[in-house]
Amino acid sequence: MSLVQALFYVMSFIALASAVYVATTTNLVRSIFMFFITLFALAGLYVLALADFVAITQIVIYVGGILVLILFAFMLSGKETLNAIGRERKTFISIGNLPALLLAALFLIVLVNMIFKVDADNLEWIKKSVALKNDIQPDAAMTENIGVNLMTTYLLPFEAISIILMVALIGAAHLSRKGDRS
Amino acid sequence: MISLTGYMVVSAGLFCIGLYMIVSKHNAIQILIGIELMLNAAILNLVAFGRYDRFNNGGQMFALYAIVLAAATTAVALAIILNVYRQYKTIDPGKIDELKD
Amino acid sequence: MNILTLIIFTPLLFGLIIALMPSRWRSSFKYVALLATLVQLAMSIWIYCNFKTGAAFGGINHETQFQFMQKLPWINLDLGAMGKMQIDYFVGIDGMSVSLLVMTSFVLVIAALSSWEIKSNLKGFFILFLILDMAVTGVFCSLDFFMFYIFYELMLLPLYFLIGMWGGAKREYAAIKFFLYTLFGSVFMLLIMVGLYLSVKDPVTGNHTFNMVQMMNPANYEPGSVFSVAAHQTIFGLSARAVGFVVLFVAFAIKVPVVPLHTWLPDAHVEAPTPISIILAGILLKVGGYGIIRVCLSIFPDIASSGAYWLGLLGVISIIYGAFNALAQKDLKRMIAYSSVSHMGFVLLGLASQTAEGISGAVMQMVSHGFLSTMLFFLAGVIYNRVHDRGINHFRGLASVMPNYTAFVIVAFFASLGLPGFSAFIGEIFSLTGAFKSHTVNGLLPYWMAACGSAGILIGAGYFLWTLQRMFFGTVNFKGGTVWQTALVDLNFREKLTLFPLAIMVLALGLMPSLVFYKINDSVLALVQFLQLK
Amino acid sequence: MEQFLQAIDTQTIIFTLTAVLLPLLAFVLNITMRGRWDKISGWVSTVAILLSCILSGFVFARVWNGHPVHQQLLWFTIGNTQLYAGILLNNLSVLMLLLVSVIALPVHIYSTAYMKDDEHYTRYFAFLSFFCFSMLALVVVDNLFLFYISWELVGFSSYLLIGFWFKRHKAIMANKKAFIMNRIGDMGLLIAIMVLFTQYHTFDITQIFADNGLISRSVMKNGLWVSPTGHLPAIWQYIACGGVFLAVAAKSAQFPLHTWLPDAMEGPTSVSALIHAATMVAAGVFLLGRVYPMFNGTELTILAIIGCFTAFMAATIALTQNDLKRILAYSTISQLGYMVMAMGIGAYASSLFHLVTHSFFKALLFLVAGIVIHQMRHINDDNGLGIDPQDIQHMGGLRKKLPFTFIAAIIGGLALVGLPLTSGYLSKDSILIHAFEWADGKGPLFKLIPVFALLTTWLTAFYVARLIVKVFFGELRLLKNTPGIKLHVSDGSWAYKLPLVLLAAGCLFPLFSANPIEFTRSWLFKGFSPAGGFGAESSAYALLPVLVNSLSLLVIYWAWLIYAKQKAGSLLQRGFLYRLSFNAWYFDEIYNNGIIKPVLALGRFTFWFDRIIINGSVNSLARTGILVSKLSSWFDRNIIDGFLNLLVAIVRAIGNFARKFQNGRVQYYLFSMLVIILSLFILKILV
Amino acid sequence: MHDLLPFLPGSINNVLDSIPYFMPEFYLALLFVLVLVTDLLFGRDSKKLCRIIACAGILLVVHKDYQQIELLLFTGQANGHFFFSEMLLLTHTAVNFKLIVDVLAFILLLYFGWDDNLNEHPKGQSDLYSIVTGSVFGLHLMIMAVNLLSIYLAIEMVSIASYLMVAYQSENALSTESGLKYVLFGAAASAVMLYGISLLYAFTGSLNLFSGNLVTGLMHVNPVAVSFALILVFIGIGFKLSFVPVHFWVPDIYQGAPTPVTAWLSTLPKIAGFALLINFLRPFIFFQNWNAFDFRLFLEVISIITMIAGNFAAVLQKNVKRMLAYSSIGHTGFAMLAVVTFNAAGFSALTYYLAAYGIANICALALATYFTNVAGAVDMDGYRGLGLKYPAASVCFVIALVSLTGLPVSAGFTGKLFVFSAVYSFYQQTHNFILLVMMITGALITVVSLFYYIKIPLNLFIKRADVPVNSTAKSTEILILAVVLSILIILLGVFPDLLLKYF
Repeated sequence: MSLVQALFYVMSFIALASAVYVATTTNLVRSIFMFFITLFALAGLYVLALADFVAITQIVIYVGGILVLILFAFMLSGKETLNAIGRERKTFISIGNLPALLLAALFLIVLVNMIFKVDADNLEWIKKSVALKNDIQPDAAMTENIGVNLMTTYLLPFEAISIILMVALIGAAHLSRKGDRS
Repeated sequence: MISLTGYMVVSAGLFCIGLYMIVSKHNAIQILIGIELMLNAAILNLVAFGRYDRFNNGGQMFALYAIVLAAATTAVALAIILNVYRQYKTIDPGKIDELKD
Repeated sequence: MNILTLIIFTPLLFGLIIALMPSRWRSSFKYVALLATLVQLAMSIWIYCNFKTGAAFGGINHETQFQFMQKLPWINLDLGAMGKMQIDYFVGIDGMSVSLLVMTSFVLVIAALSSWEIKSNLKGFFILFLILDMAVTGVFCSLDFFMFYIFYELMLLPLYFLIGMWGGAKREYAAIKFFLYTLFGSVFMLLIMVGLYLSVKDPVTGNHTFNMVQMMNPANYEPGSVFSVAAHQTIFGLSARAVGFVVLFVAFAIKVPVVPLHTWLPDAHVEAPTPISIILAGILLKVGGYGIIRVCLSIFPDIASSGAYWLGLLGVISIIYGAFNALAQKDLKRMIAYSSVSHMGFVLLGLASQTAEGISGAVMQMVSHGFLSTMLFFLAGVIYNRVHDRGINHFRGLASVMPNYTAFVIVAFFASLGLPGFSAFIGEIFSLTGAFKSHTVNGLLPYWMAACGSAGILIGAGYFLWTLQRMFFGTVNFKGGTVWQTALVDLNFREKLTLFPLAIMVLALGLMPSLVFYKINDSVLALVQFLQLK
Repeated sequence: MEQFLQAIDTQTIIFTLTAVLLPLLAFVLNITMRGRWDKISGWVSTVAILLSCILSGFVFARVWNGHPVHQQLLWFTIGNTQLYAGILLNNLSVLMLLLVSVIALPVHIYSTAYMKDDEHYTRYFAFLSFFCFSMLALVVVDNLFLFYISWELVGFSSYLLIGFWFKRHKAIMANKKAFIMNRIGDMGLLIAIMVLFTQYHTFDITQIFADNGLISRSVMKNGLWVSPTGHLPAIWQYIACGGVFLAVAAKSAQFPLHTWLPDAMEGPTSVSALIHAATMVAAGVFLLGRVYPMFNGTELTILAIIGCFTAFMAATIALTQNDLKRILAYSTISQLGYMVMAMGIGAYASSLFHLVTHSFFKALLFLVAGIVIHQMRHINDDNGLGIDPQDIQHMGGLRKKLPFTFIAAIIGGLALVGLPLTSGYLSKDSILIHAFEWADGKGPLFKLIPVFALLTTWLTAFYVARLIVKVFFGELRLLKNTPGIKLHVSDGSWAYKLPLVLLAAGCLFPLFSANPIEFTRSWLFKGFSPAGGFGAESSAYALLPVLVNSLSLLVIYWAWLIYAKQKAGSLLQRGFLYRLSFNAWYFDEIYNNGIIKPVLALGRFTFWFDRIIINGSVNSLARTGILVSKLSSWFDRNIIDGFLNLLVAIVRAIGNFARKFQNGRVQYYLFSMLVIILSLFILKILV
Repeated sequence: MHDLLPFLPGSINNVLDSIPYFMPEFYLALLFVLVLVTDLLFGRDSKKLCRIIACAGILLVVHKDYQQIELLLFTGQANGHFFFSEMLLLTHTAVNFKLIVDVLAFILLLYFGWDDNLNEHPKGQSDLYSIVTGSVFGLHLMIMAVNLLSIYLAIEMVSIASYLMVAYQSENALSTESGLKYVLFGAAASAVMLYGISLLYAFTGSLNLFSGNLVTGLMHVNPVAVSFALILVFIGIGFKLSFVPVHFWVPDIYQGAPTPVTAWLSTLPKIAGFALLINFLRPFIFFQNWNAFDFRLFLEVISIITMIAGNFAAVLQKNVKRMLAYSSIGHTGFAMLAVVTFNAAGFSALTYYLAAYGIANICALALATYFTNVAGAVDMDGYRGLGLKYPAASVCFVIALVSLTGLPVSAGFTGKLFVFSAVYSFYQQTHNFILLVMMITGALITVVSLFYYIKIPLNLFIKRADVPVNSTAKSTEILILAVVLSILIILLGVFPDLLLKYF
């Protein structure tokens, strides 16, 4: 297991470190590209959690969809100007950000505190799940499972989300469209 | 096995980084990225615990929906940000404050 | 069709007629409004004449003893586990209401007559006027707390606009102050009303009820409910019933008004146009007094007894404080407004005494003040209409310029300061007698209160006479010079027509107090008996 | 509650009722017919009062010394108390009924002439009739409630009449003062009535004050005032008496509430004659008569002291006055003091006797004064002099111009002084004798009362003499100062003369007693004295009249000398010098230095005291009242409303706090939201 | 596949059985597609057509909603029916909420076309109708959702549609600005909520509120942690309800959005949000030994603070829409009073109150539109003296405000009375003094709310105009709408059982 664990630590480190870079860099482009790294690292973590389908979806939709969208938006909204805005602040952690930093840090402390209080590995339901063999084994083919669930138990959200996407599509198209339709 | 606590800590870390971003960044796109980080923190949680939910697959399914919804939200948000840029020539939310008390 | 229902909704009907009439007929609106009030007056006189007296018609806490009753189911909801919610349309009158009802319809006629001075937005004015008319009439007829409350609140908005749109210079301030003050009282009244509703069950149907008459019977309270007499519930560590009483009392005390909740009154009275001042002083204040009788005393007799001292004290303070303030005023209407505070203090004092004399005196004082304040405000309106000024110091020697006017002023002033032969005297003297007697009869009020109250009569003489002396007597000297002198013509026919019946009424009640006492006596006795039983 | 009554009683009641209501009818007619009947309105009132007078006479004849007539009708019911309106006719009320109408009649007649030229002639008579109605009602009503009503109405009509010339600043100040002062008394009466009502559950005068009435069955026990119908703390008995006394003091102008009366002279003189001399001011004494059983020993003594003091004080003041009517006003106060004092010393009958006689001669004197003033005003108006027509310093020698008036004045004056053959002699004597009797066997301090009463008599003699001398004797001083003025002065028409005749007749002894010397023989006195009455043994009986009257004459003579001498050396004065030779100077010196100056000084002092301290304190009371009212008004505006403003400020403050977050920056919103969540978390951890 | 094979027929049957209970939503989905297709086919000229279709469709949906009452009663499931694998729960209350939402949506759909500002939008309105119908679908889901997934989905669905609606007038700077604020705040709130949901899932392994192990599972976890998770979820729900502290977006967005959209935002998502809140709380409240988190206390405190913050801040506003925004925050606080009782009476009171609020608020905003249309008035100062020029509209405005204040005779008053009665009877059972404080606050804010609501009549009628308004613009349709709504308000005030007997 050490390999898996090691991988976990590596992935976690990459994810967190890149996220910190994303958060702190003053260069928007770098920040966006660093976000790629974070997402990839997260996908790796998903794999480690035996959720390969989610990991793939993550890469396809996030990296392939969202980030590209963001880049497009970035380009469309005039790169130079935006960069100029981004570079206005030189300092790494300015005084202005101190409250934000403090807030985030306090949140972190509180959350970590909570996590240790919960003792996630010894939760009742996890023990029960392990006992009932309801946990996913590394060799299981979860994709099929997901497929079946998607068509039965989770049919409603599946259908609903199509409408959501449609709405989003219409709306985004409407907003992005310039001027009169004709 | 990887400890679930580990996942949770990583997720908490991501969440807080995202949180930091949404309140400190001066660029709407970066704020959006911050939100994505927070979403990913949640998804990480879901996925990690979804491992113990083989039949219902709740965690993983939720993660999938969350990713798709994030995409939809992002698309809408970006469209709006684009419009804002057209109107204000800036996307610093701190500078867009015509509506206030 | 029930006569009370008719009398309540007649004005609404006429209001609709006005609303539907085209604006070019605007000069006839006032006649329509006047007709509405006259019809009401006729009906109320019919009611008065057909109102039966005798121990079997005491009313108060016996539903069967009310007259001209009508009870229809109104809101009827099945709330499942919570039982049924039933609100009745329930009107009826006893002696307490009938005198005030007649007085109200009389005053409304006068108010309609004095609306001639209104020149702008006639349609709006008369529609609002008639809505207000309906609300005040409704208050005096309702026996269901919910209806009572609705009519009570319904008065506010028309008044707000009537003061705000047709009022004087500071009308916005006065209107909002009035509105906020009274609303402040009534929203808390709503809470108590709901509490009472949920505490009381109709013994017949087994549902909760808003029926005020049933609220007076301790047996109808659900055991353990908040306002149950036996349960001794507390709210914030205070006796729940005491809290209920105080809250309701505050709501009505604002209307009465009782010092220190009175400051809306001078502003509202001064800024309001004459007809509205008349309604405010003539009727609205009585709604407060009536509410104290019908709700505070009757539903919470136990607290009314234990708190009588404080009620009496407030009454005495109002009498003295109002009188002193009246003495200091430079504006005629303001002076009259403060005199109302003083006069209504007698009502509170009389009610607090819980003696037959005191309560009869209080009702008499209310009826009398209804006519008198109407007269006073109308008189103040007369000169205001002529020269748009009311400063006491701005006039001198009016008696030489307007002798008829002065004659009426003298009648009104002397009647107000309690000259025998006029109604206020009867009201005041019996309020005081009741208050004095109270210590011997039921030990509620100390003797000195009555003595202090009579000092109010003295100060009352002071400010009225001083005003007479400053404004009406002496050599003619106006602030506005000769312009005023030509503007200040004596009363015209309409004004005389308005004032004369008032003077007659005031005199008639003073000479024949049995006009009121005969009709109310059974109710007063029933109330006193009820209060003694607790 | 219709009771069967003997036909004769019913008739009496109807007569009384008619007598009372006729003036009211006249009032209503005059008010409603204003503008149309202007000229005959005076006669409407006069006829009404004449009829009243006749009817009163009938009633008087029937009831006097007969059985009292009492009839009542249910007026209204309040609670369990039934209020009856009724008429009570006994010796006291029929006497007053007759007195009022008899005095009112000449005054009415007089007024028709006196007020002839006034533009508000009708209003005057309306008010006058209204006064008569109130006053007549006051004397016949049978319960305290109605009594109070009439009592106030009397005050009100007095208010109207004092301020009749409402354009005169002084008049309206005076009527306000009168009314408010009376209101103080009314308040006292009101409290007294409330106390009695609480104690006895009735307003009925007979039930409470009759011989065997409730009050006679009440006793003081252990600090409680116990009656058959209940009990109250003893203090309320004193308060009730105090209230009644306050009422009496206000209406009958007793110390310390007397200052309104001199001011009230701003009204027409005829009004002063009727109201402020003969009838209304006597109402206080009448009230005392009505409720006499209420008072016990101590309270009566206090009454006596106050009455006596008032009498003396007013008399000293009257010495120095120059205003004709004011002198008479102070004299009235002084005489009322006598009556109150008489009540205090238990001389019930004497007090009422004096009340009646005083009414006649004081009304007479006022009417005389009215004529004089009227004529002086004529002179003033004819010549445009701009003098005060009431100032006696301008007068003099009028006896030649107004002989008729002069005679009337002499009769009235003598009666006032109380010289034999006048009615005043009888009543005043009776009071003085009673006072001495009363003081007998009491402590030395009690003797002061009769002594001062005696002194007052002489002071009275002096000022009356001074008045008459200054007005009627000597030369018209106006002529001296401004010679060549036109004088068209006469006694006036029959409407002036007839009232004087009528009243002057009433000032003489025959009306009251066949015996001009002994008051005990008077029918009036007997009517009020218990059977068997007064023993004639007392030595005072023989001595006092002689002493009093001789000294009075002396005083008058003194005055004569002083005032007549200063003008033209008349024979009389020389005759006096002749008899006393150089002592005249000596007397003069003594008079000037030893008596007059101190007395004048005392007079000035008491007047000053009256003006500054008493009047001042009343004024400062008013000032304090206004100050208090200003304060409370300030309090109202700033504190009570301020509280409201404070509430508004609080609402604003909270609102502003909530708004502070809305600075338009979305990240700030997020930040705030997250901070709140975080604090919730931390709170959750800590709790 | 092997794992789930045994359950497959059951699951498929479940799906098939669910369809009858899903008819309104089914029709809504069809309607959405129809509007969308119309929009695409007819392009620029489709505005009217889209509106007609949307309105007609909504009416049909209302009809279908109504049929669901019978369906529930017919199948004897008065307590509700779970369907779609317990994703959704249909109860009588839910049907009521759906009816209210659909009826109000119908009114709003009419109203969208009458706002001149929105009409001037160069890109047409057809897209808006598609978005709106989609949003109504989301609202329906929100009302019925009982699974964390469906809850999240529904909220997101409504949110995304709302972002688009707010930012719809892309040529209008304010609209765009508020869109940006809304989307950033909303996305952040939804991320926070998702994190909370993920924690709940982590703690229990279940997403199903009712039949799953969610509540029992949470009992075994550290209560502090559970509270955290629940608070985070509440943030998401609260974002829809706009209670403190998630109310910050409200004033800016309400002010900036096109007025009809403000009317939409202030009513429908809020009403649906309350249904969601009830559904979310139900398993916790009725779970016997639940003690990890005191929902009632939480809601009580939040309610009091919300009432105070919303109403007090509204006092100082000048812009009409902004003032109504703050007041809507206050109304949320008041409606939460009824939620706290958590019994049938409370729910029927809540439903009635929300219906009354919805009608009155839409009426008020419609009139705001009216005055903007005819006189260009946006701020209260702009309303000066308009009352006499436009008496009918002004009187309607007064009626709407009277109802919002809660004065008789209006639906708002009756609603307030019912809420008070419900809370009071609950107080009689529990004697919890915070309930009293809530009621007193509720009464107090009535006075405060009068203070700002009255400013509109004050300006309309009492203040005199500085500059006479010379406008010939007419907006008859809105006026008719407002008159109808005003009559409805009064009618419901006098005869509340017209509506209440269904609840």
